[in-house]
Amino acid sequence: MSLETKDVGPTPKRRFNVLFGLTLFALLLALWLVLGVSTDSFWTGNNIANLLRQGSMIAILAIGQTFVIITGGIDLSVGAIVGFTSVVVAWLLAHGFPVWAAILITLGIGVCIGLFHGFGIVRLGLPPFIITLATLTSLRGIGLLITNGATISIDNDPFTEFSRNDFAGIPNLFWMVVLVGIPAYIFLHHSRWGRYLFSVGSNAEASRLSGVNVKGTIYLAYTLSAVCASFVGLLLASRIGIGNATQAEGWELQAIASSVIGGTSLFGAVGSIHGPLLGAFILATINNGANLLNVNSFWQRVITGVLIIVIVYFDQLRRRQR
Amino acid sequence: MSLETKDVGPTPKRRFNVLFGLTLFALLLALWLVLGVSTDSFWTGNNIANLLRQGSMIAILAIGQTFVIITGGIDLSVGAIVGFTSVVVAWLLAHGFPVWAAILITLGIGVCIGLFHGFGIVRLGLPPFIITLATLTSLRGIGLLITNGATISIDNDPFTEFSRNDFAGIPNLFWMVVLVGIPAYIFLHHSRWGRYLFSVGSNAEASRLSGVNVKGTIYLAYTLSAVCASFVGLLLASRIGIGNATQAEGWELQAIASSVIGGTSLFGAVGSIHGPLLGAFILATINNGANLLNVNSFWQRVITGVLIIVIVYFDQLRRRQR
Amino acid sequence: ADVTIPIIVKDTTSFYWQIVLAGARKAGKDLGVKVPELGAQAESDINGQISILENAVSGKPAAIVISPTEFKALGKPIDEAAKSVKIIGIDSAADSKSFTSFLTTDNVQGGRVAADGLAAAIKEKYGKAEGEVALITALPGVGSLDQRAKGFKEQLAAKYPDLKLIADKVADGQATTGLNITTDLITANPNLRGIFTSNLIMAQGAGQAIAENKAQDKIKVIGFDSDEKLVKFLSNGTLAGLIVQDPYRMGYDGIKTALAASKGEKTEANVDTGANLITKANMNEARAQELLNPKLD
Amino acid sequence: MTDHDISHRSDNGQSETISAAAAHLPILELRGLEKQYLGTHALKPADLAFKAGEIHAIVGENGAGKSTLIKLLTGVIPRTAGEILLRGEPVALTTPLEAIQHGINAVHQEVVLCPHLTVAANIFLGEEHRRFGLLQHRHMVREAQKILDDLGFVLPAHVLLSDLTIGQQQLIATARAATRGARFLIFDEPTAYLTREEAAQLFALIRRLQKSGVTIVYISHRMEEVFELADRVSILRDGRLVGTRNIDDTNENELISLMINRSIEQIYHKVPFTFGKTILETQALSGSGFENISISVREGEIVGLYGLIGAGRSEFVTTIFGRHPKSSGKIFWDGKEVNIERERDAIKLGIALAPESRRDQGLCLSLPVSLNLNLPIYKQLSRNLLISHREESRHADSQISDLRIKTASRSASAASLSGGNQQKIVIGKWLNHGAKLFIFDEPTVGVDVGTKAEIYRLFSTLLQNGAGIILISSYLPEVYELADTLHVFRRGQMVASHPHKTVTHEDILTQALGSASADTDTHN
Ligand SMILES: Nc1ncnc2c1ncn2[C@@H]1O[C@H](COP(=O)(O)OP(=O)(O)OP(=O)(O)O)[C@@H](O)[C@H]1O
Ligand SMILES: Nc1ncnc2c1ncn2[C@@H]1O[C@H](COP(=O)(O)OP(=O)(O)OP(=O)(O)O)[C@@H](O)[C@H]1O
Ligand SMILES: O[C@H]1[C@H](O)[C@@H](O)OC[C@H]1O
Ligand SMILES: [Mg+2]
Ligand SMILES: [Mg+2]
Repeated sequence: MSLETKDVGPTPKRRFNVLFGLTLFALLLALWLVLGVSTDSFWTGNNIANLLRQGSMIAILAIGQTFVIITGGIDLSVGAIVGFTSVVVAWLLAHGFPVWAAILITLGIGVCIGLFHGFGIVRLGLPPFIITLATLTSLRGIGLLITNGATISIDNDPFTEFSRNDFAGIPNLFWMVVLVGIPAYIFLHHSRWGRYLFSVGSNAEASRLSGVNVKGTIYLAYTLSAVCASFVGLLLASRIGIGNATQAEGWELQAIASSVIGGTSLFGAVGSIHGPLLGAFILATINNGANLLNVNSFWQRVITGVLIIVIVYFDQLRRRQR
Repeated sequence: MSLETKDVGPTPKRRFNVLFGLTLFALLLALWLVLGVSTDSFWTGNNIANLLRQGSMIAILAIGQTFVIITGGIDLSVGAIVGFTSVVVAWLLAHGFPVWAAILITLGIGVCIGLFHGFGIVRLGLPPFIITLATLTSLRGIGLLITNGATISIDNDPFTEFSRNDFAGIPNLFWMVVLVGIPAYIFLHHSRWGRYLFSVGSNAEASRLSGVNVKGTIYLAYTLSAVCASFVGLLLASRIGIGNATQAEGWELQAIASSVIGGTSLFGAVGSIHGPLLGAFILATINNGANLLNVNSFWQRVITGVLIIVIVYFDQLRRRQR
Repeated sequence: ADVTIPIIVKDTTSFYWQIVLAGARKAGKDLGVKVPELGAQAESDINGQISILENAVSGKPAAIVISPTEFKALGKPIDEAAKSVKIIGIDSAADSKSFTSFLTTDNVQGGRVAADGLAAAIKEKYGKAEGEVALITALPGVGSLDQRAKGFKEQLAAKYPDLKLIADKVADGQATTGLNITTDLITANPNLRGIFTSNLIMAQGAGQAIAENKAQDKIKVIGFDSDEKLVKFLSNGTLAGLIVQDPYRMGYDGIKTALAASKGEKTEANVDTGANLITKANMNEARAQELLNPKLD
Repeated sequence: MTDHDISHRSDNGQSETISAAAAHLPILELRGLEKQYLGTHALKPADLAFKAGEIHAIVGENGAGKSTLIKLLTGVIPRTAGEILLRGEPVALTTPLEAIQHGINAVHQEVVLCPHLTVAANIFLGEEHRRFGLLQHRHMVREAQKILDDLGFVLPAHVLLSDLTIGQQQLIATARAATRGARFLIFDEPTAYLTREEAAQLFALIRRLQKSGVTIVYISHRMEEVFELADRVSILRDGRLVGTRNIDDTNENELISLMINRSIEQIYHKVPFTFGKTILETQALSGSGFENISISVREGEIVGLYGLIGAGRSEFVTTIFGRHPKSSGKIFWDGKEVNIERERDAIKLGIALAPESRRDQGLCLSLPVSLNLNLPIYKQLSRNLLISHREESRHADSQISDLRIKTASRSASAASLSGGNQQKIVIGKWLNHGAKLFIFDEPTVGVDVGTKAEIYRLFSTLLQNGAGIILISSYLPEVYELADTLHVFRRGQMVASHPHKTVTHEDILTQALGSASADTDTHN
């Protein structure tokens, strides 16, 4: 539907992106200021560390998801991949694999899942929504079969402590966002393949006519998303100290929402790395703030919904006014 | 992304739709035959009645969802509307409203929710994904506030028995599918508003310039979807005899999946009524069959995922071979 | 009130936990303590509960009352939290030695009691505790539900060898799914005599299926936990029995104990708050009524 | 730009200028090349040899198979049968990439670039400049700007493609194809969306490319372009190659009769009518893109609007049509002031608009021809809220046969039609709406001569029935010959108005360009 595309206006894309990013950032800062004034505990080191930890996993998922959405697709499986890979790594550790091997194998499985999605879309001609919905369902099932519906404990202390610890005063989990975010930024905005993600999302046929490897680009996008998700699976396993296939339920919607709040267009060809990060941390801040303010958790849902509308509305406004 | 659109070919659309519908129907029949052979109980009147009941609610949601998807949008809120309206009707009945009034008010609330979605998309310029995700979140919250996290029992026997009873040997719930499906079919394929849904989904700007009330069409699509969802909320309340805001979680994905399995394209402008119905009953059959065969619940998930891929793949194949 | 004692439950969206919170709220009022009511939005959301615990700790409360959603996973975070604040556990256990006090139901024991109740109901109807029975669990990966299933199966194996568990189903937390599974079980197994549904929402669905199929004479269902609807099912015979805990007391005593602990008073390390079988026969006794109809405000 | 510049990016290093002798060997040869779609035999077995260094024009009616031929040569679609020989060697040409690697490039009929990317990114798409694996953004923008400047295209390289008009996008596509080191370059109706000035730039470019040894295939419906540029011309009719002529051995009439198998005495069909009362009048109408425009349209009158890209004509008429709000001024309909807030208001009054961009504004491409033709009149087709399917089909069929729309059936998707036939739908859907004022914005873009004549005849019928017409065209002969009153637009202003044929082409061009740039165009 072209309802949205008509908003694409005349200003150069880069400048706009930065501006948009800035104002979302301003929004996040505003939220932080308000919370700082209205609670005693918000601006404590401890709470900021909590906040950074709480937003990190969705942030990484949102980056992966953004690659896919830029091509005009969607990846519903990321939550399931997180749960599934938490089981995989727990199983591997429980069966005596060294940590490095367990991590590599888990990420490798992420690669396979992503390639399978690419295969389903490119070769079998399935809509992204369907193939990733199918893996969502199946992966949860396989994970449950592996654990027989229960959980697998992880007894490896260095592994489980990783997500709790800090480096240079900043939680390791947040460092992981940096670790993923910087290469992702370079990849998306400064590499040929990043450019192709946009071109495929903008006009796949034109890209093909220009000699762009459209199929390869799609494989790539879904693989990146799945790898990000399996990386989050590792982080989650480290954080909760178990492998459990039913974890991260609904995280796909949170990741997509973060991405869209961050300015990614579900019609493809519009997106950035900083946007989804800001989106994820805005959502985390809303939750963290509501908890600190002791807002009833039901009101919390109502407010979250309203805030999503307000935030995205103001961004739309600014976009149009440019 | 035009990857999918390039499949839109020259063969007459109507004929194709019927053909496609038929073969999905053949697939459903094949499933039924296999289950009939492999279990004693599948082809019992009782089980067929159960099966019809089990598929009915998702089927109605899928019809509503299809209207929205045809315009190129998506309605993530339908599951939440179902839960929310089950609370509303339970509350109204508990507060002494007569059944007819409770039903009308509940459907009226559905209309309001749909109009709100239309407003968000048309006036506020929000992406459908975002506005319906926001109402999803908020409606669950409001429902929980009304019930204070608990459930409201429904003591009205005619109301709760409705979904249990039959008419002419066919469960009332399935009659409700017929009741919704036939007008929906006439509306979509035989009214000008149905044509407008397609034209808006194909090219909103061209439609506008041809005198189509594009905004009105979008309001209409989301209102129909929300009304279908609140109707399902009534049926659910009747079936489980309670109002509970957390029910129907994830039904939006099931409804979308039914619709897409039934041949609706998430890029808009392609869809039918019989397709989503078949999609919903295929999914219901998979679950029913797995229960009858006493398949391990975890395997059931794996199999569901695989079957979705297989079914949609074969349909894609047929589409391309036309 | 200057003293703050947050209570963290597993899932604020279920009736059971609302009773716990009501008890805690009452205690807060009685004792002049501020009681933030916290909890994740689903019992399976482990990461969510860890985050909530982290947030609660950074608010520097006097003590924290928590019902760990997963035994192993909450162990370390509770140890961590206990470094700065006293922790009182309720309802379920965690892999941690840092609890100052524990007021829990033994869920494995709850499962055993359910098996006893089911056997008794079948025996009453069919003369002997024998035949086919089924188990429906609401969600996979939820610690307490797994423990109940474990207790139920152990007890069947140990005491009722003639009761054959022919189906062990896991649903998706939706009443409708419980309903569908139950109807399908009834269809596929004409000789089915009993079902144990190990939590509230599955009992709702199963009860409805029994009512739809008018099968209450043939099939005995034991549920876990209670609300108005289930009490009605119990009194009209749709359900054969309910295993009921004392959530109100867990909430109330949880806060009370936490306050005492925060003041350095000595508290009892372990309290079993009990899981009781309630049937139509004993449901009108005063204690049963107290458990079935806790006063919420 | 020098010849060397054009070929310096040649991938296979064949930048040597081709000698006069080599220029007459076939570079690309088709043997029995054939394409069959389900239901359409788009190209029947064709044998054709393109000589190195020639400009070879291809002409034919809408749907004759011209674009199909091009798509086969560039690996966009697979062929049903036949062989393609490149310098005597058979080549597979199964993917666009393969064609590009063989030095075969095309500017396709419908602009196919990426609207969300910048001009520079589009120009270098697939061949990005990198250093240490990273994109050289600034370098590419600079290079792209240089390419555009060298080609004489006054366009910015750093803006999003979607910020440009279709004509400008077409130029970008041309620039891109020209810089790819192509040895064989195909233009599929490149001037359809260009103004005269831009067309002149393009012709200059094509000649320079030819001099540097590039073989050029040129498709157009404009005969004068064919005679101006081509060395040889091939004619397609109904998917069949009916002949190839040296340009010096043929004339316009012969080509047209080969194309459509009958001759047209007179393309511009103009019957003078006596004008009736005024239908529409604007008084000092202003809006975004135009200022202070006062025109009036009478019954039986064609009002022509001529101007260059961005002159504001489209903005002006879409504002009348209610698509954009006016900022000041008045609109009178039938002598009464009216407030047109949205398209439906205009349609209700009796205004019909055939917009300039068929892809973006004119058609629901994925939907059936029938739905597209009926979209504005579903209300009329409905009885008791339900659509009469018989009426719907009947109307579609009569439009298809009246306008000779070449389609497999009324239920084929609009996307499966050739460009010119799509354009006929854009016009056809308004013909039975009962409108009083017809606004045609570039109605004959991509339309073949035969159909053009039919469209002009159609204008007469409309006028005869008492309607008025506003005709926007960037193709001067068209407005010049047809308009009873011709208004010239420049930068959002109306700079001159002339009654039918009272001034020369040159006068009008001068007014449209403003004096400064007038000679850059007229030297052709
Ligand atoms: N994808 C397709 N599927 C089916 N038929 C097609 C398809 N593309 C083109 N055709 C048909 O093939 C025939 C030739 O089309 P083509 O686009 O080559 O015409 P053309 O000569 O370029 O016409 P124009 O001058 O209008 O651009 C037409 O009848 C058209 O309808
Ligand atoms: N070089 C340009 N870059 C960006 N926008 C432009 C440019 N040229 C024109 N426009 C836009 O086009 C508008 C006017 O174009 P319009 O389509 O109304 O003119 P037109 O006379 O119909 O020209 P055309 O023949 O191209 O349709 C201007 O308001 C401007 O926004
Ligand atoms: O005891 C509680 C249990 O821990 C939880 O999982 O479900 C609700 C109650 O039964
Ligand atoms: Mg063509
Ligand atoms: Mg124009």
